[in-house]
Amino acid sequence: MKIITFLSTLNRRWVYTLVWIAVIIPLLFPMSFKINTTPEVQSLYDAVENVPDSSTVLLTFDLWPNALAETEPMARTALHHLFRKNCNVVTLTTIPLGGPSVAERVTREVAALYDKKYGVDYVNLGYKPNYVSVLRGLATSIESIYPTDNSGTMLSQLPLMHTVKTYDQIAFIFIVADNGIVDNWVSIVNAQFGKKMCAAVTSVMAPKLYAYMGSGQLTGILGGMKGAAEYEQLVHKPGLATIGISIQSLVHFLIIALIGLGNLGFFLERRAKQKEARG
Amino acid sequence: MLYCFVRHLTTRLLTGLLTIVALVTITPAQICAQEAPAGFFRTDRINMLVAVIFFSIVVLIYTRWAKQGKPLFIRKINGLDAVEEAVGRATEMGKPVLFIPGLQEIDEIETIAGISILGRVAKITAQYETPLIVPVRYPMVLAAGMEVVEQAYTEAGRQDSYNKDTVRYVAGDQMAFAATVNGMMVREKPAANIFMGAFFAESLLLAETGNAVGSIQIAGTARPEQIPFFIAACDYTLMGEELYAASAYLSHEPLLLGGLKGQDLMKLVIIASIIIGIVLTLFGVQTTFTSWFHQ
Amino acid sequence: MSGWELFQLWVMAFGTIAIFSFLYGDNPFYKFAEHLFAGLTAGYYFGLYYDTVVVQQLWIPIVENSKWSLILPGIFGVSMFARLIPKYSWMARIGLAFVMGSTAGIFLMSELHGNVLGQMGGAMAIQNSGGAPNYLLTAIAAVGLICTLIYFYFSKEHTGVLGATANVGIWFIMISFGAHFGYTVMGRISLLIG
Amino acid sequence: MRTTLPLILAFISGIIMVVSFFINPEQKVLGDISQELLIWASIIGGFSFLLGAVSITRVNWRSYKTRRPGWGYNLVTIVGVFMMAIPALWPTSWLPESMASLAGRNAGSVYDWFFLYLATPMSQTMFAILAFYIATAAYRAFRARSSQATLLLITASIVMLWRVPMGEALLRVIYDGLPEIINTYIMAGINMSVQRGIIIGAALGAATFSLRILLGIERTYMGKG
Repeated sequence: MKIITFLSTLNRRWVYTLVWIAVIIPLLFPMSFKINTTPEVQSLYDAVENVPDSSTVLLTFDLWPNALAETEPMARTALHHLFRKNCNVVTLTTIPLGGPSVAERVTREVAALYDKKYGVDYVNLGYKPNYVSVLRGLATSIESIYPTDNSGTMLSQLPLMHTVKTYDQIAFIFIVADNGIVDNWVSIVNAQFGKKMCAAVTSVMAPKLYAYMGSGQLTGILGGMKGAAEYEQLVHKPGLATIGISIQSLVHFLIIALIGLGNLGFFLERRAKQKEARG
Repeated sequence: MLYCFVRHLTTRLLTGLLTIVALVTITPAQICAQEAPAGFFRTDRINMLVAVIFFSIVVLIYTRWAKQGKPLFIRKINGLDAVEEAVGRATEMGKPVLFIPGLQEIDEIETIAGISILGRVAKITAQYETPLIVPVRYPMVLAAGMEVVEQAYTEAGRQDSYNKDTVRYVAGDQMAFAATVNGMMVREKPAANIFMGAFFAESLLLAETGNAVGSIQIAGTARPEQIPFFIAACDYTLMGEELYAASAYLSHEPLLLGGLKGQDLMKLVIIASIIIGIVLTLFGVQTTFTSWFHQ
Repeated sequence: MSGWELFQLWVMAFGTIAIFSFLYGDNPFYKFAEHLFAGLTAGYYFGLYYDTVVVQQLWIPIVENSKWSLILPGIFGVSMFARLIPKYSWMARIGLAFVMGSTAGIFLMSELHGNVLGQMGGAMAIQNSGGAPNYLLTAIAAVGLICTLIYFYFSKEHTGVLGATANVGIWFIMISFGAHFGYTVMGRISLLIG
Repeated sequence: MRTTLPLILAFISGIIMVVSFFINPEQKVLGDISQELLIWASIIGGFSFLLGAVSITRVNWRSYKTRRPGWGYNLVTIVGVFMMAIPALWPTSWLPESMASLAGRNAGSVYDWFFLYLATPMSQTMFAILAFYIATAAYRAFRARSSQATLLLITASIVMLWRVPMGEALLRVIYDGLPEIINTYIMAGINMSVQRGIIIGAALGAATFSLRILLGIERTYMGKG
């Protein structure tokens, strides 16, 4: 009986402290395990590798500020991968809060490492409302939907945009997102205009994309921090995700233990009640 | 038993399948497999034309039948008996029932479904005179909720026992809403919590406190990322489309009913086409039929 | 660490601790941060929509490329503000009609074409894993899809054959939701670590 | 007139989109009309969001004016709004050359600074809290109540182990090919097929909803009156 009372009266504050401990221990004593690559991440890497060098790629920052811990490492690694292949990068976002500012900051930081010039090697188109108009409108003419870039310069003054007019001049679409926008990219842009695309998404959004992977509408998926860590390994740019994933291991074990413990208490209580009912 | 299943299928399905198979045979394969040809009309998208016309006809016919009051059968969603049972338990214990119609604005489909289920629950609580609490997050949802509850109480002939602040506006912000409702749960100790509508990350907070208070919890939401939490934390969960089916079953609102029945027939046509398609592909027969579905 | 960077660190720490304090109970410190955040978001939207729509999508094309036809959507856009005055709120409907109509037109096509037909095409193909066709996987994929669709079929009582398939469907659905549950938990923890 | 005109406009703009799906892109006439309609929808959509920001400010201003309980917090919200909006809309020409970069929305502006150092950490922490709720819920709420919930919790535990390097190493100890089996048969097999069923179901629902808006049967978006 004593176990049941202990199990059922454990105060929630205790659980919080357990979580803090499980996060801080790996920070102090980092343990690293081999991160092997799942097929979805490998086919994403291969798809980006097959993009012809110095062609133009559309990189989307469809992300809110709250999930940057998972999405920013993916965007950073993608930029490293694309700039290393000397690709021109056009970035845009369909999310009003955070999308434009993150796209501006992250792209400029990584572009500086490869001394890429704004307007020639990369352009940030920023945000325009009503994502359906953006996704469908870029097929006919980018300039009509985006008269200027994110900072207000006319597209005619940006050399890169002289050649890139519609999806036809874009070789590949790399979507980084933390919400359901990937469904629209697939069902509008991939289905109607046949653009090859892949998606790097938060862990919450990943399981759904296996269906698009299975039907060949997506050429690759990065799922949450684990997917980002695998991609960082493949691009040989270990960053935030590789560190984060090792910390995560301990907390996962804690959660599984808590579920087990909770259910143990539940079964003991139920058995005790059944005994009383019979007794 | 198998016979009635087949009979049920043939009466409606045959028409749908016949139209598809007939069209498949007349459109020779080469038209479908072409690149976007020059001409005015994109002949490579004929399959979509057929699909859209067929889909529109099916949905519109069912919506009209529903409007004419034709008896359209929808199976009872077993989550709904759990709702009636829970309200009954609340009456025995003389404790209130807590109902949350989701956390989104009134123009979301899930909130509309939540409100129609609220109407049903309010009718039962009216009959048994069980106290009912309905915290909401937006003014428009408050107005719709009050309308539905008042109507339920009048229909149950309990106009006098309806009190104005059954439906109450709690807070605009997501976390503040969850915190206030948790406070209510701990104070009022409801015997049954019913969450029907769109929920987000704070669903966990509500279900966990409800668990601690020891109330029966029934949830229904269409968002796939929240369903697993509700399944693990609540006694009964309506999953995805079951939420809409439950609201159509309860409200018999022609729009909802027609749409649901139309989608059901489409599901049968889709299942049949997939079975035909797989059989053809397995035997390596690349016919016009399978090429229809490849972009 | 210059004074300015220290100040920046302090501002970030303030935001983080204020919100974390909610764990140990609702308190005025949290309420302050919560309301400040609501204000900042609304302010962010002001700056963003004024700049990206009014300036970049209307003012510049009209002034630079003299695209006078854009004055019409501008008028419909401003008419949206009629919603603030109950008496004239109907005027906002015209602008709304364009948005809802065009979006509905596009979705009607993209949902049927991209999602329904696209997924049906995928369901008919032989699934392969590790490069080679995997017939077991194809069987699982087909059975899983058909049972899931049957589970969400409402026009007939789930008895007999239909009941059996729906039952198989619920087991497939539980495994899929279990996987989804594991991914969601992982996602939430990553946000804590990030 | 108040309800029929919008319905006709919604029908026309919807039909233009539907027809342009079937018409060859080279066709100039219809192509331009549908493109123009998309631009209109984007601009009008932008104004409706601007309206959202205005109404938040108005609601807070009214509760501050009428000194409703907690009016101090409403004042904080109003201050927050103007803290962000004024620097963003401030024309750079009104500032001396050295401080020009402070205005506007780009990197280095006051607007961007407040977003980066105040709004982002707060929003990230709001979601980080959820990790704690999952931990307490894992312990107190997630019960194997029914055989279905049991299957869900078992699969969840396996997947949580598989998705972490330490866990994956543990699974390999049990059986070397286990992680690959989990990925192929659970994720790309069972999960993929169920997600496909849900996508088809949801797509049919969305298509029905769009059809109703197009034909004017669905009018809730127009509100009362």
